[in-house]
Amino acid sequence: MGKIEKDATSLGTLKPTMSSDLIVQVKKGEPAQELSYQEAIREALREEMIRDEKVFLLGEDIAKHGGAFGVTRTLFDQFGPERVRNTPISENTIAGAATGAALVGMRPVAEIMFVDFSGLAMDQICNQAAKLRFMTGGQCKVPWVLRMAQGGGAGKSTAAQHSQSLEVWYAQIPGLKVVMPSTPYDAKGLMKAAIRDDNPVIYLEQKFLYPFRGLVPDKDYIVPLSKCDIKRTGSDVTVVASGYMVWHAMKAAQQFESEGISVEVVDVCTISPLDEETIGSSASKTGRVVLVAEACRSYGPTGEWGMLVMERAFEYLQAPVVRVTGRNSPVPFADSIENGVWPDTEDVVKAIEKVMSY
Amino acid sequence: MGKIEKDATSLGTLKPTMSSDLIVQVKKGEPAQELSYQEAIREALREEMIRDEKVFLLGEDIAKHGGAFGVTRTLFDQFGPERVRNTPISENTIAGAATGAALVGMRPVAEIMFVDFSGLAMDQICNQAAKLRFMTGGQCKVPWVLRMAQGGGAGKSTAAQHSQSLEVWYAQIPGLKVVMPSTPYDAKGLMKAAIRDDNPVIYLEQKFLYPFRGLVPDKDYIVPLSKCDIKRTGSDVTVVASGYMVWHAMKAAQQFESEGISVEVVDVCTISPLDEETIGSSASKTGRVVLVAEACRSYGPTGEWGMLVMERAFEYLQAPVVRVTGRNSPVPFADSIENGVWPDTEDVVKAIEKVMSY
Amino acid sequence: MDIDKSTLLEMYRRMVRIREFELTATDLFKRGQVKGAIHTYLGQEASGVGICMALRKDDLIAGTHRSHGHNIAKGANPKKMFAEILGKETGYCKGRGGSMHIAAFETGSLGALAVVGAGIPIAVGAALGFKMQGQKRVAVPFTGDAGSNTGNWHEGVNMASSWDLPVVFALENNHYGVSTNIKYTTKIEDLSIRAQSYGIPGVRVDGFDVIAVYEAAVDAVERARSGKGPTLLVTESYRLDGHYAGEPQVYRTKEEVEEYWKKDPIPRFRKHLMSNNIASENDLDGIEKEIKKEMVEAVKFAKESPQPDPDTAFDYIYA
Amino acid sequence: MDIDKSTLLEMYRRMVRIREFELTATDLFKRGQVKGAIHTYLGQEASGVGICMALRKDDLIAGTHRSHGHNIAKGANPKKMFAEILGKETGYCKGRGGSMHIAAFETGSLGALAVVGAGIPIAVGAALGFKMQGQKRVAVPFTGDAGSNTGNWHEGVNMASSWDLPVVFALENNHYGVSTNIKYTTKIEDLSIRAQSYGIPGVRVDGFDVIAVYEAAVDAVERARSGKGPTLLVTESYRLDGHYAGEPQVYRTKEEVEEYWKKDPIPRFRKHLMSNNIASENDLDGIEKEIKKEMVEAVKFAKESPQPDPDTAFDYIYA
Ligand SMILES: Cc1ncc(C[n+]2csc(CCOP(=O)(O)OP(=O)(O)O)c2C)c(N)n1
Ligand SMILES: Cc1ncc(C[n+]2csc(CCOP(=O)(O)OP(=O)(O)O)c2C)c(N)n1
Ligand SMILES: [Mg+2]
Ligand SMILES: [Mg+2]
Repeated sequence: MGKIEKDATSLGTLKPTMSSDLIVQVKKGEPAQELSYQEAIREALREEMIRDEKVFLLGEDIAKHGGAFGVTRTLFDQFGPERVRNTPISENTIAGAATGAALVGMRPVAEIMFVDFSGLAMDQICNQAAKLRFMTGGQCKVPWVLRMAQGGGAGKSTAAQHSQSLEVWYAQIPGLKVVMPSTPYDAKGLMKAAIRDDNPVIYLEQKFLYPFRGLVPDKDYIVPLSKCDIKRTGSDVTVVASGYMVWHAMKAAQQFESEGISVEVVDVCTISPLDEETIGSSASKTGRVVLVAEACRSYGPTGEWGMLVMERAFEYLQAPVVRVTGRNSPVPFADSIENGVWPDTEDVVKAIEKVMSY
Repeated sequence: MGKIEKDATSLGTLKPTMSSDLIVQVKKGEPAQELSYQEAIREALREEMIRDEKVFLLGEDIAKHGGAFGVTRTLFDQFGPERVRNTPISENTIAGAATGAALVGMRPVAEIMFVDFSGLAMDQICNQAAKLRFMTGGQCKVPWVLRMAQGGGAGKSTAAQHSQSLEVWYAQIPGLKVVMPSTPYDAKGLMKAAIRDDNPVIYLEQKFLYPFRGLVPDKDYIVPLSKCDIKRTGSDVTVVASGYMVWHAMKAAQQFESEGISVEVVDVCTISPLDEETIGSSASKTGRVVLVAEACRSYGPTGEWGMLVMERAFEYLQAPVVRVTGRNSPVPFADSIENGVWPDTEDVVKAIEKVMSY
Repeated sequence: MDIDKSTLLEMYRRMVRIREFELTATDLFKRGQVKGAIHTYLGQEASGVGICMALRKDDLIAGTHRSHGHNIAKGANPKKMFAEILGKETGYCKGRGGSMHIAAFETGSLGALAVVGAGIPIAVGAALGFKMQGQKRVAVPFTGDAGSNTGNWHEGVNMASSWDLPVVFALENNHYGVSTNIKYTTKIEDLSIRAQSYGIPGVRVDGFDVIAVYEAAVDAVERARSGKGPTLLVTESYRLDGHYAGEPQVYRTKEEVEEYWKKDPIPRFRKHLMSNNIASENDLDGIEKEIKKEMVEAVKFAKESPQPDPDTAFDYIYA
Repeated sequence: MDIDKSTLLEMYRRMVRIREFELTATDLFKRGQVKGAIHTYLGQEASGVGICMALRKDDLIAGTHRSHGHNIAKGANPKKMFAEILGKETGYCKGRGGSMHIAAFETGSLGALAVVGAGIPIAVGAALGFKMQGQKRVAVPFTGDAGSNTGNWHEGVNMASSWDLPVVFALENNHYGVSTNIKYTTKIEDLSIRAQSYGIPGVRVDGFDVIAVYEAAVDAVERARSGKGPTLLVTESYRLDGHYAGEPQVYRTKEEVEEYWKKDPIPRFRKHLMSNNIASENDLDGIEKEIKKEMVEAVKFAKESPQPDPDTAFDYIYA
């Protein structure tokens, strides 16, 4: 099975839309290989399953079929049906069963195919898993990871029930950690950190990013949870973004280089708990801030980030913070109106121009 | 059955903790009667059920029992089992059945006892009801109201699974309207507007407010959806709040009167779609803003409100916006730690002092 | 049961229309002209047609991700369907929904819902609405075998049964949920047993046999319409294509699939019509030719139709 | 089944402990000393005790909003329970949970979950964990009659059965979900029929008869422990108190409740123990006295214990 086949998703073979040179996270000379985002997730799962026999996977069609996007492909052959478990279509029970197994010593990595379907599982995720440790006064812990594909993409239109970005549903709930990797490097490192973490971690995979490739170190490493990552340092303007939006931010940043405008890009790779410090200092340093998120505008993640800038960097602000977000709309099917539902590089460029010219 | 018994809730008889004089919404001489918040909801339901035979209620134990908080008490006797329907414990199906009935011409008012349980119904609410009109290209509409009790209160500790404020889950989803009345006047007027509206409306009842009393006009009236309501005009500082928090804001405002500080209180009685205009103008006018919400701080509603002030009033701001919110924690049971989990008047006072002294 | 000739021929017509629609759609898909996935109904034509032909136009069906067939069975127009799956303003949903969300209220299809099980509570609610308004209409939510493992399914059947609502729960056992054979996720083989949990009749029929399906559906619909409450109707057939067009099917053998092609409901029904002198080979060939022409025209219509105007992007979010 | 004397006496002790705990808690509640609601287990003691006595200490139960009885039946200490329902740092959950969330991992109670049905998936997952780790432990989620209408219940029983997990699904039919008699929300009277939907045994026993419950539970637990998969065990009893202490019960008659008091499982078991010469009146009086003393001490302990230190408000949110 060749590389390209591994990268095929259930909804067609995808091609990355940006150059991987935009983000380099491996030092020159460090032993590394190029992996796609989805391969990076897969390798993290594989390595953790080898390292710790308590780690296992459960979800719909993750076994032979490899999941809707092929992320778990080959793992069933390697680890067998006990540790790579197909479940019935029962999202709430998948999440709840992960909790139960975690309570008795396992370290489950559950999958809900699309974050959209997690509306069925919010009770087990947000009311049970997130709160069990607290409600029992620390008698237990719930070390699981819940993988969900989110956002637009998948190469093709998937319309209103397969395209949402819902990180805020989870970020609003104390007790959960929420991560959203933007690169193969982060995808692997955050997955390893998530699996080793003793809390329930919501791991949001970006459909747009599955085919994106990048260098990933050969060595065992983690990307710590709870930190933002500065993907590019700059001094004139801060762009705060997460997931696929980081790439638009990076591309926009690159375009401003020639104009002598230095853009810092802060990747909110852990959405919650939020690393307020990094966002606050960057904003204080540059005094100009753009926020980018794929989720719907109203009550989306940019609200929190913007308020945070207000709290931590108000006196340094030289312009009002500008945000670039998904449209306040269900995601439509037709191209003509799907185009424009999510931010693109040009939107970020315009926003940077706006804060620079204030 | 006397007034006091009507006001008893399933979790004990409640007493309001603030004077109803703080908010007066009925003009002198206008025919009106004093109702509690829960009576106001009930009378709205009653009047709408009389006005339109398509209006009916469904939910768990709403019939003879009158619901967990007695809101629907007496309606079963008046309208009978067809129009006041006890359901099985099936939250997702309650929401979905409301949608189906709405699609064929009924105007259901469904109840999910506590907003906390709506984690079980998010799919039908957010993926189906909210999107059906859009996904079908306008072939249908979904005119329902979903009542849910939210927040702390109920007179007593109800701990982590009966005390949350989750308006953001719904406010993030286009296609839904989300309202959160703070007074008996608004409770009645918003309920009537919600029932007559052709969209799915999430109607969040504040447990803390059930026993609060206030004047409600005798005449038929509605409070329009999609507007913030200025509960008190002022010129020095704007406090944006919703639900029970409005009362803390009003009390705090009153305390500043003697000091010659004029506080404007903007009640976000419709959380979504958000009336950006009213918040923006008030913030521009006063240049100082405090945001108050009972929900958890991170990724709660104050983020959106704060970002909005940033977008609409940045150049008028004389101090960074300050927010007062629920603690980032599941709600604990014991008094000693439950106290302090939600904002109180003193917290609002301190926040006002902070923005005034910047 | 005596079924009149025109009904039988209409059944055949709709089965062929579904078949041709799916083959044409697959062809378009493979040539990259359809965005998004399509989930075809190949092999299940007799199930949808047998059930929907037992319904009146004003009865309502609720669909799934795999509902091209349900819509056509209920009378939908292939033009507006192709327009929809190509994302055109002339589509049933004005291009907002696409293949997974085709609704056609004008023919009694309240929508294809792509979250498995989601149509059930909605259909139950519609039936409640019918009952409360004294309308003698029936609601039919379709679910797959795998869909019957969802919480929605249990809650919906229970609610409908406890209120004696006019619902026929159509459970189409095509033996797979994506890649997973139902035997791995459900311990029982005969899913109609589940009706007993709700005190309603459970009926299981050969889903390759349109007449058997139709007869069982007529009974169930009659029961519902007369106020006696819901029925669980299980049709046994097979998903002859992958989960979606182009899906590699690594989880089953070619032989298994070929075995099932032998049960193809269309030649079987064709034979029945001929051997019972209901129609001649010529008649049936005529129908097929007519449908093929319909498809060509429908695709042409769809292709020539405009996409939604970007200025209308915010339409239909709120009423 | 031959049950040894010490087991029988321990059953009696636990039943009386539950009864006294609930009466004491109700009394405290009525005097305004308990914050929050309490949902008592009066009338259902034989059900919880019969089931939990069939378990090993390292087997796990998952509770509901009504789980004082389940916890005590599984061996919980009334001191730590009273401390919990008074919101004290010495409570099982350090005052974070209260009456509706008592967990006692030390005795094999993974927690009372106040969202109806929520314990089911969790118990199923625990059983999966047992199986994967080769531990011969069993998980028992308790649900009420009304809880068996939730989607959670269907999904959980289905998953456990398809994986042959060591679960005993305890379904306690006390005939009410808050104010609603189960006959209004479920069409069938014998809920154990629902087992057939999952190809597992369904057993229905008199939930007022602790020995009948125990015997059925022993079989079900043995089946689970030996890898044969889950059982649905329905116990039929009655909720003798309101939904919560002080609840007005406008939906049922005093007569109905009084009729059921005649079936009170405690005097019945007492009579059985005496008439079979397993214990004398004196022995049993002794147990009751002992338990009453235990309650007085437990309440004293709870009252004298401190509330959580406000500085610890952020503890236990994250591990
Ligand atoms: C709640 C939910 N979970 C998962 C999916 C992904 N998914 C789409 S179709 C499908 C299988 C459905 O199988 P079945 O109900 O038998 O219907 P069929 O595809 O065979 O028609 C799955 C898992 C979904 N759409 N919704
Ligand atoms: C999902 C959910 N819906 C509603 C409630 C409110 N509620 C608490 S207990 C209860 C009735 C439960 O009845 P049953 O399952 O029979 O248990 P019992 O109270 O009789 O022990 C309800 C509706 C809840 N806690 N969770
Ligand atoms: Mg199937
Ligand atoms: Mg009960």
